[in-house]
Amino acid sequence: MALLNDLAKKKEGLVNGHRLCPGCTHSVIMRQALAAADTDKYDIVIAAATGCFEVSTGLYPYTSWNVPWIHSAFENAASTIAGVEAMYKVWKKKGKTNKDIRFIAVASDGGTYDIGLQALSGAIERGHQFLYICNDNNAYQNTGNQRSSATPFGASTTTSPNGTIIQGKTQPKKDIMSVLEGHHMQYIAQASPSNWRDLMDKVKKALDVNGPTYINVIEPCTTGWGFPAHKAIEIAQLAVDTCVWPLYEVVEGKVVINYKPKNKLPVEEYLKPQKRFAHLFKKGNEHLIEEYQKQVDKHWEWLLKREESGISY
Amino acid sequence: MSKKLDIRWHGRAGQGAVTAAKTLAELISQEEGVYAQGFAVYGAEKRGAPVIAFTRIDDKVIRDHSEYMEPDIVLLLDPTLLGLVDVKEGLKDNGKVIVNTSFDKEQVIEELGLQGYDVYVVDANKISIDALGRAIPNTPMIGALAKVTGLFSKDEISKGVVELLEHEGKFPQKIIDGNREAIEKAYEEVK
Amino acid sequence: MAEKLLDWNEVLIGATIKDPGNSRSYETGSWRVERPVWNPDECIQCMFCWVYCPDSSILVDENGKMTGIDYDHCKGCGICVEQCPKKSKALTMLLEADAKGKSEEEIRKEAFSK
Amino acid sequence: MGKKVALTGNEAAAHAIRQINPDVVAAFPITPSTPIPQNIAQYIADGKMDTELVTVESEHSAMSACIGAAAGGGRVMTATSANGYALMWEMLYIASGARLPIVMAVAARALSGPLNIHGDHSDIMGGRDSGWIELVAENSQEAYDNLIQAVKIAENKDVMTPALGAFDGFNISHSIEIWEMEDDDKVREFVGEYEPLFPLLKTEEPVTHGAWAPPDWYFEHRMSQLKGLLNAKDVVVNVGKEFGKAFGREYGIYEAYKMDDADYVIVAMGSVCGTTKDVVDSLRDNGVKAGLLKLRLFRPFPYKELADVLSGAKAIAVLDRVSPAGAQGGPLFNEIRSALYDANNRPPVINYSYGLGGRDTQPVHINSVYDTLKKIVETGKVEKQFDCLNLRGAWG
Repeated sequence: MALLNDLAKKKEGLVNGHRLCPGCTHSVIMRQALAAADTDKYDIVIAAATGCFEVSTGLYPYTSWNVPWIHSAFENAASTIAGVEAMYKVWKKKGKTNKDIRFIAVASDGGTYDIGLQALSGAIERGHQFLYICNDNNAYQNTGNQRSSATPFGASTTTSPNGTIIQGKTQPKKDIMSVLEGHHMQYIAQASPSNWRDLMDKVKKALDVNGPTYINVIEPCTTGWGFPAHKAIEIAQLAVDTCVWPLYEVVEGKVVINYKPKNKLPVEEYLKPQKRFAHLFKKGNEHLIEEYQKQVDKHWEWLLKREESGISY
Repeated sequence: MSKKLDIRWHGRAGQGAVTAAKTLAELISQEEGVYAQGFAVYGAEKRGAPVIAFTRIDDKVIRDHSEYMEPDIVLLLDPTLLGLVDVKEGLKDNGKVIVNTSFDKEQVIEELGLQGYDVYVVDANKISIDALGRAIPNTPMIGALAKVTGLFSKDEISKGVVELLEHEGKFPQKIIDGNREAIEKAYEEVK
Repeated sequence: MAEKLLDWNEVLIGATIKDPGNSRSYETGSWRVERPVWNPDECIQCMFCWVYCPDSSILVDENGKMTGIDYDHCKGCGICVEQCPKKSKALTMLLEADAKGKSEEEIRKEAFSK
Repeated sequence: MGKKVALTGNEAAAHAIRQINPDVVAAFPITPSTPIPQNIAQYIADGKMDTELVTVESEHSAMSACIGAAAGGGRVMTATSANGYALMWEMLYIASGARLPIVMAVAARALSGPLNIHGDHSDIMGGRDSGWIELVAENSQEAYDNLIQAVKIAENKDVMTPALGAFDGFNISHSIEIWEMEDDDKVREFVGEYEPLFPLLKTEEPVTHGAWAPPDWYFEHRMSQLKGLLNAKDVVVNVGKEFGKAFGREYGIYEAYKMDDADYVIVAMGSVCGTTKDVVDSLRDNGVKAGLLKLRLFRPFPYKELADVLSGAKAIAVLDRVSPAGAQGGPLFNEIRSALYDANNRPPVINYSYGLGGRDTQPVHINSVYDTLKKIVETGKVEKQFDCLNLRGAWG
């Protein structure tokens, strides 16, 4: 990986003037991803799902995109990019372009875990060349923090609120990585903008696969999660250090854990700074944090075992 | 002379009644200045259910897309449908009925109450089993129809169907030869 | 800013935008309540501020080195300050109100004296 | 020279698509249009066309992939029916809003529920305001001809609007008819090459497709889009003439069948028009001045032209192959009545629902409509403004 100084010299694919909240990590993730793309070698075309990131970067008559970009709806980033990629095959065949073009679809958890899952699954099964990046901000943030299947256990959202009888979301988060694993892609990974070098490595690898790839990225949301804007990267780092968000790859079915914290922090460290988890720290709710810790530990242990086994597809 | 002819086919799903109705439309339309239409009444029938198909022939462009027909000819493709379907429904007074059966004509007339109609019988199942090893009565019934109506000579009808089958490009020579044999035999045997 | 907006028969069909990255002309700097202030003397050019900035507001020269802050677009989130790895920070936050009407030198002094 | 063929309406559509040989087809099978993607897949497998076929997992993804492909930069087609069309709904508006000239074959079918797979116009009438050009065919020949013309109409620089070519499910889609298939080369020459305006794949000129338009922009974009749709009317006429020159079958926005001196007029679309023509002929033989106005172009709706040709009638019956769904009548009825409001002569207009979910509409039913029109003229009274054809039980 190039030095940051070298990457900083590159023309950016995503520019400023967008309307994301101060401290939003959507743009951080995409800036890192586009910096990682080897744009001397190939061009990038992006399809975006409806969401915060999309409405903030493509607000007529303004666009923050320096690369070709298309948005059409919420649930179809994958099928939209599939169409573009199909046309690219035709252009290649007919000699209308001699360029190497790589495709990226970007959506949040709403457009990926939930409403867009079918289109994503279909596009992967058909084997289109595209990298699907899910910026997972744990809820439908564009419409004001409604729970999604990516919302973690215990989190208070506007449709899984903390109340006198129910304390936030009662179900655990969907393990989307396992859902995607079932598609037997060559490469899928989980990353965090706090660990930029790791994220960039993953994007670069994924874009070099001639087929579908997937990267799940934690996208701390200052507004929905309730933490001060300047803490955004720190929160992402805490998710990684508590193993709430393990950094790992599944290469041909083989699990590779990219980061094992020397000192695995208790989940409280991650939960405490976020308002959405504030109620978990009230007296009498200790068991909820215990349950949270249990879920995280269980998943982490499972990942470690899978890595140890070394099995692939 | 008007070439107008309305034909109704009764069969069971899987026996090729629809294919037969459409094949006939295709064959007849190869003649200059003759028009045809082939269609079926569709439900969600799976193999075995009774089905009805239609062929319209005319020397004018056929514009009517309704399913209503007063047939000149009714074909019964499956002997086991005897008595189960109303063969006479809408049949013109001087209408013809061609039945795939091993019974003789008198028995069929008696059974179906077809007194006063022009009834023909042919054992298309036996012909088909002999020639093709399976009871697919649709092509022999086309052969019988050709004879009864005089629409095609024996050579014309067997050549026509064979060409269509060859054009499909998915049938082995054995099947094509079997069909030729079945058509010609039915043409000769219908009475 | 009373810019004349295009009429219905002047817009590009399909709401297509042919001017890539034109949002740069939309200045989000006005959203800022606090601003990051840079002290080049303390800066080690690690570029963490650049890689973590949500608003591409770390100015960079042709060698890829940081040269300051794009205050036209910086929304003042403070991530750069938080992520500046030096103990004696090369970046710090200052209330916009305290920066008003002051020169760059005065602002830097004000910010880093705290 | 074209050749006479005996094939179904679906095969007519599939052959039109094969001959057009679009860059991309993205489709999902649904009765009764399923044979279209099937045949296309076979043509590709046999090397008879080299379209990139995207076998999507739903109709929503079909239209999404069509949008992606068309924005990518090229000619794109698809096919669907009924619930599949309904699943595309959201994307239909986006395709037209994005001004992507996608062309779609629709074997028109009833919408559930209850589930019904047969012909009616619930799909294309339900989506009539999605901003697409809508051409409706009477038979297989028109289904074939319309799709070829639709490409040219949709891609016209002044139009740049998606178009659908509809034909009745089963009545046409599954019926073998005799029609002329033109030479592949001549069809390709007729549709010509398509030059996309803002292709995403031209990466040296990055474009943004699908930015959201806030209140100070959305209205302007919608009206700009409407202009494109309205421009289609003249283009339909011109392309119809061009088609006539190339292939000997000229088309307009409607067909006036024995309308010159007609007193009693039926207005309809689709396969029922053929049946109606037979009835008109037999009535004419008996000295009844019956006529048929067959509408070919439903969107954009040619209200002025229709008012002109209809205002000479003494009584008019509009046949809608949908339920009025709570409106004063079916959509065609409401459009026709509204069009006549400004005419000098405003004949009485009545409305029938017919053929829902594949219900057979026979000459006897059409005859009853003309009988009613005659009665209206004789008595000067309209007893029922709305009625149903071939429905069990008297409506109302």
